Amino acid sequence: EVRMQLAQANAQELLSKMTEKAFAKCITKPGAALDGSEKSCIAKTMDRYMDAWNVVSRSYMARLQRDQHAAHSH
Amino acid sequence: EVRMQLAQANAQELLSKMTEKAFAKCITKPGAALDGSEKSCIAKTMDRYMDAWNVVSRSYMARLQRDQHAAHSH
Amino acid sequence: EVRMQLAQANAQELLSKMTEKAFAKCITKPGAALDGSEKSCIAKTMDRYMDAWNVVSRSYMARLQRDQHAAHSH
Amino acid sequence: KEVLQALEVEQTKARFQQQVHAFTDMCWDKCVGTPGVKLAGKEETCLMQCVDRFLDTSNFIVNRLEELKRR
Amino acid sequence: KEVLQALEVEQTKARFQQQVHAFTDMCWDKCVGTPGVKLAGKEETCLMQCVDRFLDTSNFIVNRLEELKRR
Amino acid sequence: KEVLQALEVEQTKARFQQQVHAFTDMCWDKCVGTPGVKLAGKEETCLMQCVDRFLDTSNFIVNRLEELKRR
Repeated sequence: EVRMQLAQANAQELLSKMTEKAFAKCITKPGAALDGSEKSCIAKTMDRYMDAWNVVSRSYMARLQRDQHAAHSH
Repeated sequence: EVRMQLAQANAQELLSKMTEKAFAKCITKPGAALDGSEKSCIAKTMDRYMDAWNVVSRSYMARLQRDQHAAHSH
Repeated sequence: EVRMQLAQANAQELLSKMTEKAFAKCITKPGAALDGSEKSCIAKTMDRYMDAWNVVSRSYMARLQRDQHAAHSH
Repeated sequence: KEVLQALEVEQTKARFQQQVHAFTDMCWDKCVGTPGVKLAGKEETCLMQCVDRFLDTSNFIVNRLEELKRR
Repeated sequence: KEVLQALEVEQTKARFQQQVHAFTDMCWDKCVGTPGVKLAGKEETCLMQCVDRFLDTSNFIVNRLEELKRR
Repeated sequence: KEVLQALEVEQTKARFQQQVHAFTDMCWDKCVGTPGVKLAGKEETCLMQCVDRFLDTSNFIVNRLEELKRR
């Protein structure tokens, strides 16, 4: 259950960051309802933000492994 | 006393946000003392920030009630 | 050991702020490695940030002493 | 038991106020320019719609994530 | 008892340093441009006055709130 | 004992993910413009190098502090 709490915390954090970034980028002037172009912008922001999360995650993991390898070889 | 602690936490948070917003908007170049126009700007920022707090509070409450009503009617 | 924990927390916070400020100011477009001008910018940002920390610390301490003095003289 | 109920009411209130602080902070920056002698009508409308559109954005994202998972 | 006193002194120091971190963060952005080989005189003055004017702003707001409540 | 080990693994994962959230937040603002139908190659490279250069900056600062202390 520790694992599930973690997965949930992680999803919650991702959700909150995506909402923050999408709102900042897509809703410059809040109108009477979300219009089509705002929704499309939100969807694209979500997709790109998740792409970015994956790129960063792989990149950071690779770095940690390089650093560990370098430490062992000394 | 739970209630009083809450009221205090709420006032503290409002105070800290207003100070942050007023300082950012009104004191662009910190001088040797607060001058008259800075004080007037701080006072207006306080009043408008409290207005904004009330507008947001009413708007959020109305939204929660609309959402609850929609959930019950389904 | 309370004192050591404190000193460590303080150093940790300073380190994290300096990294944040230096990265924001010096690495506008992250390249394939830190180049010479980026390193020189990071070093200067560190030195100036520590100067600023000292100026702010002295200034805040002087203010607290002035306020205390004013309170006692009333 | 009544004490627990009262406590829960207070906690709900606290969460509500915490949200109001966060929304006011964010919507103030989006909606209010130089503070005048009162909120302009445009600023007030912007503040109200800012809260609603933020919650819409959050709901839109939650729903779309559910949809993406189901596929 | 002396241990408690020493602990309180350390806590006071910790709060002081925490404030210094917060002020430096904020005043750095307001006062310092491109970092040079030393702080310019103008930057140093700005940093000192930034702390004082921030505390003045906070005091002004607290006093005015008290006044508004009394009315 | 195995439970403790498993817990430590989870804590390490949690810290890793927390860092990934912080890096994504910061590097998103530095690297990604208007979101398109996919990440541009330039944006992806920027994101990867953003993580590495941030860690380089942090290491550079730690090493230079050590050096300044030794003098």
